[in-house]
Amino acid sequence: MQYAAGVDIGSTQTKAVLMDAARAIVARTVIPTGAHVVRAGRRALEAVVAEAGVKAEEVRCVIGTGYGRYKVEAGDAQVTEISCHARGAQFIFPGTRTVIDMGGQDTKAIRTGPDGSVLDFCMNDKCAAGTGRFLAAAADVVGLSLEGIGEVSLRGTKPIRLTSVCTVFVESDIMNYLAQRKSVEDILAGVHQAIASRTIGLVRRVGVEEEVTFTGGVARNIGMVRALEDKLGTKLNVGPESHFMGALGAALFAVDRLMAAAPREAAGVEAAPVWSDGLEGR
Amino acid sequence: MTCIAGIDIGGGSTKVVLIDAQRRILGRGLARSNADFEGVSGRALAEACEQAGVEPDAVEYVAATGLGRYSLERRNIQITDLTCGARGAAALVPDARYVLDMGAQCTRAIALRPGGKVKAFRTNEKCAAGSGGFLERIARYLEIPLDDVGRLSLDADDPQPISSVCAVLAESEIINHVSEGRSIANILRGAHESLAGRTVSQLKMVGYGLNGAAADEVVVFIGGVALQRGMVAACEQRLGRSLVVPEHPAHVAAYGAALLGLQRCLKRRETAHAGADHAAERRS
Amino acid sequence: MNFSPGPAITSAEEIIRECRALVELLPSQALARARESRPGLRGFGVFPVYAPQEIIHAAGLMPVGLFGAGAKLETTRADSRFQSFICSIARSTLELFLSGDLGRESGFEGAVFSSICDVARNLCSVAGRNAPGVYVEYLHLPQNAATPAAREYTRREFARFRDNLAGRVGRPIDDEAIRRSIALYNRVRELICELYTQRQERPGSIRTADLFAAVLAGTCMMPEDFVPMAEALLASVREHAPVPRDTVNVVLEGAFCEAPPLDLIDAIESAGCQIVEDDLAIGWRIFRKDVPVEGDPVAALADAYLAGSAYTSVRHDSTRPRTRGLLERVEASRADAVILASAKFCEPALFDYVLFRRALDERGVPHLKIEFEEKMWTFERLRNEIETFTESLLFD
Amino acid sequence: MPTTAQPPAANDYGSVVHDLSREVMTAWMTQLQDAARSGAPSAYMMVSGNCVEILRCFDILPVFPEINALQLAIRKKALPYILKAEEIGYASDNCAYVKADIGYTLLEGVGENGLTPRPSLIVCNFVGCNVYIKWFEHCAEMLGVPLVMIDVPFVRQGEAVSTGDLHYVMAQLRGLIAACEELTGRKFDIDRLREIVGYSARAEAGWSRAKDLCKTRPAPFDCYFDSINMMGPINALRGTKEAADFFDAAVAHYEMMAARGLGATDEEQFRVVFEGPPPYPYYRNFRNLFAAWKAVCVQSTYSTVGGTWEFGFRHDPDRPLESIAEQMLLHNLCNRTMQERYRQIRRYVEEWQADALVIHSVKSCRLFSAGQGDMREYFTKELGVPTLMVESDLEDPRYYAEAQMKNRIDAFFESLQYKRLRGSAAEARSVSPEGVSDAVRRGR
Ligand SMILES: Nc1ncnc2c1ncn2[C@@H]1O[C@H](COP(=O)(O)OP(=O)(O)O)[C@@H](O)[C@H]1O
Ligand SMILES: Nc1ncnc2c1ncn2[C@@H]1O[C@H](COP(=O)(O)OP(=O)(O)O)[C@@H](O)[C@H]1O
Ligand code: SF4
Ligand code: SF4
Ligand code: SF4
Repeated sequence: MQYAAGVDIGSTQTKAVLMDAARAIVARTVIPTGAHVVRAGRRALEAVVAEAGVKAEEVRCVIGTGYGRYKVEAGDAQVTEISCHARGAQFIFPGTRTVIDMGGQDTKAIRTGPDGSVLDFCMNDKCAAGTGRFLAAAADVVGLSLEGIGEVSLRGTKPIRLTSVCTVFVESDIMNYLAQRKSVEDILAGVHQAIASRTIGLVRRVGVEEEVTFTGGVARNIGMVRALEDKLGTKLNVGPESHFMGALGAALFAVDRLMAAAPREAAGVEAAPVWSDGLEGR
Repeated sequence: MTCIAGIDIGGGSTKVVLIDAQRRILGRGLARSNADFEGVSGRALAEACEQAGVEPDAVEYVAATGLGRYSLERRNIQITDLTCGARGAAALVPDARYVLDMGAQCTRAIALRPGGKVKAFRTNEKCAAGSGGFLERIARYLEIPLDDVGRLSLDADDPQPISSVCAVLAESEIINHVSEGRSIANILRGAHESLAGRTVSQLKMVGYGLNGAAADEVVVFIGGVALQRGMVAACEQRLGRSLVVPEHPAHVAAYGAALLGLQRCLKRRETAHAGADHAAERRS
Repeated sequence: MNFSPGPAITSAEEIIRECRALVELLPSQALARARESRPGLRGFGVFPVYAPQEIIHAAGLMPVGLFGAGAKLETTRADSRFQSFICSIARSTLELFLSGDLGRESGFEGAVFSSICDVARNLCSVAGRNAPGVYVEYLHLPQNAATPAAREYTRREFARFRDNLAGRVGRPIDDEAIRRSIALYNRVRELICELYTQRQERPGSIRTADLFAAVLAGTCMMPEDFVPMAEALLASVREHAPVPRDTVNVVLEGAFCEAPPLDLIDAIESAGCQIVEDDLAIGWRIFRKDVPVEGDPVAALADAYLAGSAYTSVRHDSTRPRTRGLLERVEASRADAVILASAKFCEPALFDYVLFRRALDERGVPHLKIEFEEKMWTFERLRNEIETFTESLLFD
Repeated sequence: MPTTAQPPAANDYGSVVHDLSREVMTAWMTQLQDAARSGAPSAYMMVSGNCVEILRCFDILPVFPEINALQLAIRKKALPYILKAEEIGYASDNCAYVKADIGYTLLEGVGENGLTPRPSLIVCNFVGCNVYIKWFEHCAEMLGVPLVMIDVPFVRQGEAVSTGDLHYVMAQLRGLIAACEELTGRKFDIDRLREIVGYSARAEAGWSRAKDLCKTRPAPFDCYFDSINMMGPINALRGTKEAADFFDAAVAHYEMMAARGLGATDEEQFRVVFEGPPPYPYYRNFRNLFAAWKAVCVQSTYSTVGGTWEFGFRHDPDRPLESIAEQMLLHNLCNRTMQERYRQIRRYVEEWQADALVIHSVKSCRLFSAGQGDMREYFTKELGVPTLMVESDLEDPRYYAEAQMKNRIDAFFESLQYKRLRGSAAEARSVSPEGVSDAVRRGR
């Protein structure tokens, strides 16, 4: 059997997806990126291979994506996570026209064509305010786990207003609110709404067209899903693959490549996309 | 015995200093700040009182400072941390002209008038990458105790600078440095130097070195970050001169608060006295 | 505040309450309010700082000051047009256009912008593009008062505005109407000026936030209605005995465009500063002396702008430098210090800080620089700085 | 010029014009240094829509603080000067061009280090940018040099200039002439001005022709990154014979390239239009991010801050003063509304046949950037032109984040590539949809 893999090294977590030539997901994994980016990429790949119980040589093509895409040792090629999230989202939810990807340190809005191509995209500017990391910091201060805050936020009735969505100042802000005896529920509701507002502003830039698919790690946060749905007035596509969408997209590109190369490989020709030949060797 | 408390409720930690009428320090207390400002101050105060050997109730006057100064029920007066830091530094280092105060979330540069009054000051911009909280995060990330940060940074031979002004993005840069196999010492020193660059600019904004760095422009470095020797060294290198770091730098603002509290307390007694005299006069 | 009881004074409270309510309204709502007594009245937006309101008024329109939309409006669409490093008034004003609040359906004929900064200028054309059918005018106010040609130029520019506006409303704007409007606005300016004087002379008689609310309210009501209201307010302020307090008297400088939240002004005063002079909404009280009501009224307005307008950070006149203007303002109000309060990202104000600071340092006038945003609603940091500033001036 | 007659050696085709440009610009710099020592009269002036011809008419050497700032940035030397300016009170949100120049003045001192002369006059040709006024006001105050203000009304009504505006500007130009007469003790000589203006017109014709050549495929030079080679001569040296000759030579060279089918890059893949100034502190780095995709800029708005000559305007020796005023008022990018700029870009996209628009939004320069989001909306949503918007700064190195920049640029070209491949796949019908895998790039 031939397999293809996508490895998405993000700022916070590294995701990998293994796929067979028929585009069926064979295995997937997520591990913390930590300080050793290269190692994270290697481990994530090893983990999916082990989980699927296939032989390493059977993995014929690996594509890296995410901020660490050039750090994927086994990577045959790199694609930005923007293209990958679009591709992945369209694969799982074929009706996707807009993708919202919220990761650890950035948020992206992508408008996609029916074929999963990227028509337009926008990212938050150089400030990391209002991203997944912000939620992690908020979780820290209120003493809850990252997994828990979404649920809790749904119980808030009077969401507080945050001064800023700066990740660094969120601590003192929240501390101030706790000192004023605001409930954790209301604080978290406020936190989620603040981020949602900011995100909506970004999404409007590319134009909101249904269906909207929510990807990235924050898609696991039910509070964020609801807050975005409220503001957008539409349901979001979210599924178990949401967090892996980038890696999944990369795996899909890897399968493409495998397929394109296959006939020529049989004829003994080096496998490489035609136009990218032109780029190398110069 | 007169016992005055200066309580500095900061974003990172709460510091207490007790003094007597002769401005002598009787005791110090420290507790990590959390949302319960009242409780934290109580604990820090208790520690200081134990050291001083006095009952918390015996404290005659409480001057509160720091971001939580308004939350303290028991305060007699609240004064900003800038005023207190300046006053405390000037009391400890009489010829001080400038004060650098680096705390968990805020870095302040202060120019002093003679006597320790604030002449000009500048706090860091909204972004938090220029303060101690950032260093704490790095330490946590690198899994080294905070106490060791300053010492380790001194061993650097090839500091790795951090260009981002955002604490979060700076963290990614650090991750990058780690993955490229840079030593912990070099990463820490890089962080210290980057911070020092920003801090020194702030100092210049309040007038330091405006007419060429004069020899008598003594700069005092206070706040919890002054405990990190690497940071002190980095600032000194930037400034091209040595800094004065008082003993217990984190407690300087609390000390300043206590001093100002003492002043007000004496004044209060005086006016109470004068008021009584006054009343007596009028009555007769 | 402890107002002593009395019928006139209760009405002062009422007036202030009324004004504070009025400034919380969006332009369309303020216009709707004015229409209650003047059915069919149409509005015309005036972006800070200065535009000849008299001409707009003479066209039968209500000039409405656009000082941002603060917390009244959630900016959702405008954020994608103006980046995060642009002042928020640009975004909130565009939002007003995008949401139709300044549109024809809401009763607005259009809006006028002037050459205060690059942001305002680009905003003018972006707003024009996104609000089709709305008349958007850009006035290039003279920046070179030193040349004799400026007079001719300014008169032409104001006349151009008059003609375009007349074409727009479909009837000529005659000189007599402009003269009447000038007389009315002369009275408006006189009243505001007198309120300012009273605030200086009778500390405690009116809080700056209230005064500012009254002035701002004047920018979103008909001047005919403002005059009696301001007269009543003035009468009550005059009755108030001065209550000197242990505060630092300051001039507030730099908030000539985007309006700071009223609560910020309160925060400044409660942190120990008494504001004795300011440049809030300066464009609406820009002439110290009356504009003549004889002769060619457009020429009179143009000449008044060139020769008799207050300095601001966006008016350039090498014969009357701003630093001198500020020092004179400090002297005239006998202030102890200056708070340079500029809107975040406001380049003109931020640039001026450098020269202001130099001039103030030379004269030994203490000063503090702060930045605000119309949407701001917590003032912890600023309070901290202002308190330190007052402590440094009050404590020994 | 003999240099251009020779065919280019492999890969040096970009550098021929670059070298020529450096030659003339260095000569000017040398003049500046001489003036710094000799005290020969010089005057500060702004680049955009300037009236350098009048200074030349009196042999007053023009000094452009903007070019000073630009050079500091491109040599990666700007930061210490920016910091110095921030120390005396400039805000982090102020234009960094100003800060770098003022910081330089404070730290190095003009007229002292022998590199830049102390100006005898500061001429603020206020064309478009309000920051100019502040900048030169500050310079005048700090240096104690008289300021001549030229207030150029913004063009508020489309393509027309009112006679009133024209008279206003001309009256002020006469004021400048009087100031120059007083400074140099020389009488104004209109024939001299005609001659100078004639040189300007010649250079402008060359400029315009060169830009026109970018309509060919492949474009012979990159109209964003390479156009600074031409911007120096056209803006700073306009009105000199040297500048006019430079353009003749440059055009001859580009014509030769176009005739031989030589392009700025080997295999031109994408043609883009650029809006906004470049990130000078990371000029090369930024350029490489586009070069990796073989993207060539065929037109740019930034190159027209001085003048939009490609649309036909020329200085006119028969109406020297009037045409100078017209140029300042109307025929430059800075003094026009956003909507006029949209129209300009639209013409670029259509007539120069570009695939996409790239907006580089710089924090410093609100003249360019305030409202660029709307431009993005207009081009993507109303015209369907793929548009990429990236942010950094033209002077302050602290605002450039390479990883993020690369990520956005790569994603943008991936999407263009993807669309293109799908388009051709659909056409050829021979490639299965899986052919999109070609949108994948191999490792670097
Ligand atoms: N189980 C979870 N529940 C809620 N949120 C989660 C969970 N796992 C991850 N997240 C959120 O996702 C973010 C990481 O998202 P990811 O897309 O992996 O980012 P990146 O690609 O930048 O590493 C975290 O910062 C966190 O906020
Ligand atoms: N023992 C220590 N060793 C090194 N650094 C320390 C130590 N204690 C505190 N710090 C530094 O000082 C900062 C807190 O300083 P502090 O002045 O107490 O702040 P605040 O007043 O804002 O609470 C911490 O963020 C940390 O960087
Ligand atoms: S520190 Fe906060 S405000 Fe600053 S860039 Fe980072 S997230 Fe944004
Ligand atoms: S706040 Fe300042 S920058 Fe913004 S529009 Fe007003 S004057 Fe211009
Ligand atoms: S704002 Fe732009 S045009 Fe104006 S001086 Fe700065 S860089 Fe130049």
